[in-house]
Amino acid sequence: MSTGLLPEPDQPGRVVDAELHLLDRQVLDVDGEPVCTVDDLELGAVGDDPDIDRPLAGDTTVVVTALLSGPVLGGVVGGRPDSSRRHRIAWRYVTDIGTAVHLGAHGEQFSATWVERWLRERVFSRIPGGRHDPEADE
Amino acid sequence: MRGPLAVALGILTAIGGFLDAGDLVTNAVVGSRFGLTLAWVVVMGVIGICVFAHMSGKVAAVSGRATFEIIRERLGPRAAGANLVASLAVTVLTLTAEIGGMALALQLASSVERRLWMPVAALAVWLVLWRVRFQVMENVTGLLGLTLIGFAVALYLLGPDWGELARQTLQPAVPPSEGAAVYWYFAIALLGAAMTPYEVFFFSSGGVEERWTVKDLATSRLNVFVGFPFGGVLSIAIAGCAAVVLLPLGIEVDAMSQIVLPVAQAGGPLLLAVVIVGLVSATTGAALETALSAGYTLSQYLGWSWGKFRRPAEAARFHVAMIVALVVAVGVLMTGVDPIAVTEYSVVFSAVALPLTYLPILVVANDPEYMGEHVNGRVLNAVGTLYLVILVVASAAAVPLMIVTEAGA
Amino acid sequence: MIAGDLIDVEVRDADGERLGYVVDLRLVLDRPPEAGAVLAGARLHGLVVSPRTRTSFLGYERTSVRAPWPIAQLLRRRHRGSFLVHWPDVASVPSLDATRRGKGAIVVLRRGFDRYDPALT
Amino acid sequence: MLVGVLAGTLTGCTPAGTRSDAANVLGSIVEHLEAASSAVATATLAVELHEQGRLPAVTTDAAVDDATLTVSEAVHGITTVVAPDAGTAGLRTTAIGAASAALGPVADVRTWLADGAPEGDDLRTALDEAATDLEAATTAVEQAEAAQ
Repeated sequence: MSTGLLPEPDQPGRVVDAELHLLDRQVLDVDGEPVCTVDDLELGAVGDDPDIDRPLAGDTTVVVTALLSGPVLGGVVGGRPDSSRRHRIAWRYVTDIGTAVHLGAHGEQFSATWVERWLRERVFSRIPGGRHDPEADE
Repeated sequence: MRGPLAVALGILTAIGGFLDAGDLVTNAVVGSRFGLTLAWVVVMGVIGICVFAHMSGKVAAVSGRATFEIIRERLGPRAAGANLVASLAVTVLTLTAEIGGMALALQLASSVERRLWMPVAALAVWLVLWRVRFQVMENVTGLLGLTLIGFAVALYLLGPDWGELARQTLQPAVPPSEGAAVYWYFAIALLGAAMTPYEVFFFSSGGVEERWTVKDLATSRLNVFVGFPFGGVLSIAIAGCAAVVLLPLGIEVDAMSQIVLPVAQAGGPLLLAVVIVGLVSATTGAALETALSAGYTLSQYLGWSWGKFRRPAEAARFHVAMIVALVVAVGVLMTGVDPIAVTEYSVVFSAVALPLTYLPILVVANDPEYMGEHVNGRVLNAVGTLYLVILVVASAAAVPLMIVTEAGA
Repeated sequence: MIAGDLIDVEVRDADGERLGYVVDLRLVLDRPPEAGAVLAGARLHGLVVSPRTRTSFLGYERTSVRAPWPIAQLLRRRHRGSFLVHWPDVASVPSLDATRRGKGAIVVLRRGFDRYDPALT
Repeated sequence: MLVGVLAGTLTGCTPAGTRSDAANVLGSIVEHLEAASSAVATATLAVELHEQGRLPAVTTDAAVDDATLTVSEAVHGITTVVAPDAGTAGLRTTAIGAASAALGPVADVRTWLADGAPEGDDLRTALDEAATDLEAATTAVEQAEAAQ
């Protein structure tokens, strides 16, 4: 890149860029089943209650507290999507960041999958063949 | 399944699966109006789809990520969202054309009104999506689609002036009866027909469905680089048949029934029957692929679980998306629009949507975090970049040319 | 605060001079893992600022990705002059109000902030 | 975008809209006449192939059905263009005559398929005449268009 920049010192942990490595990536659960995409990241001060939503600046150490999934195109229309319409997946569930973001838990336990679960239980299980395994021999 | 038999099967289904209603109609229309003077575009389109299908398949095999996941990841929610809307519109339009094409092809063999066939065709497509195993679906429609070789047989039996056809192909010029703008409009339509975005969505997602790994790369490459060019030869044969029989009579193709007249002339009822089987299979195969692609793109953009390898209940939103796409397609057809006209528009709008689909594939195929040692080589990158430039030009020119030529009238 | 409150936002220095836009958040996984967690906590280490454009690097901020050449060249050119600013050099971020309205949101840097090389390997 | 695409498609699938100025009107008439000629040629080819035993009745019927639709759409298209002056109106009348005259023979093909009447020879003569008339009308309109 251009000159006049200080060299970035080595960091004591893996370096990850939010936009490049996390945002818009597929989230997979412990069985490799899709959960959602990473639509945004929740950032909080160390020690803060996760419900507190406040702007934080350089005087505070900030960490990623959760992956957010929710109305993805809210930002397109302008303004910030209502936080109550977003589903949280706490950072502690994340086990690996690769071409997808891997979780160490089952997708069922996250609110991000409720529409899928509702359709499965209320609609698709009742249509003949809805539970049929297409890979099984006929 | 591996071994030479699997390789042969893969190539044969790639040939049979290459052609869809867009290719059938556009090539016949172009052949009846321009002879083989646009055959070079088919060659160009086939090389393009080979390069990008190969790249998208390679990314899927190595990283497990299908094309629309990559589009979202690289372009971000807004640009990818715009791309999603455009791709879905084009894919559903193509699905509409395919179901219309199924109905038209069935009508050729049954004398049952095509409007009656449309819901039946859509229902059949849904049942296959709901129930049939992915590989079975692919192999059956692909192998039956191989009967479209009947067009090549017909061209041979017609005993055309090969020298003249070769001259038209190798020294293309705008025919005196047509304007230059119309010529270029159809050039873009042919490119759109050969490189339709749903083909890469389907190809890469199909790779995930079939659980490709790095070991399958060689097979996949063979399928693409052998199967697709043979499919392209069949495209040119369709144009050739129209050029030899219909062009001299002043017939401009505007119906599916005209496409098969040269086949009947060359080979009689038997060859005709073979080709009609091919038309039904090709349009059915493509209807399945486009319906799946509608589900794939939406699910991959939004991170839903998707895939035919899952039980329908385990990919509920994916199946809902496909059902909605089918209902929309039948609804559009029921308004009485001409499926052939829908097809002609779908290929041009495909051309408009191409660059945003192919750019992320090219970028990610070079990303070592995704591809490891399998990143693109120099040749693939040079060709891919060249095509990206061509696609940007074609995309920008498509709509102005459509307006100027009144959609090629 | 969410990542979306920072990404794409205009960046100014302490004198109000426009420096560019936040195009990415640099995270470092160096915080002690929470109870039961496998991965280290992700600390917000800094902001990647690009002087001219909000558009993405498409992955070409990494020095290891150079192909295909014309695309890499084009993106590097668009992002020339990009720098990384460490989080402690960030004086203020947009208020929730400005973020909700989607207007007037700016990130202000501390006087005497340092520009670091943003390249990833 | 979605709405635009669909709207564009739907409008595109209807016959060309009405045009105002004379050259455009004549150009539009020529297009419709050419479509009608193409349909008559299709019907003729289908009849020949059927007589030679190469095209089964079902497929012939489908081809002729499409041809009938194309001719009637052409007639409709020509009648809905607005002629800006008397000269154009006269040409339009000629064109309507030629295109409408083609409807009968094309439609007769389906009767012929069903019960063999009229005679194949008569049918082909009628189709040939329709084709000749359409060609003559096309030439006339094209000449007027060139003179504009």
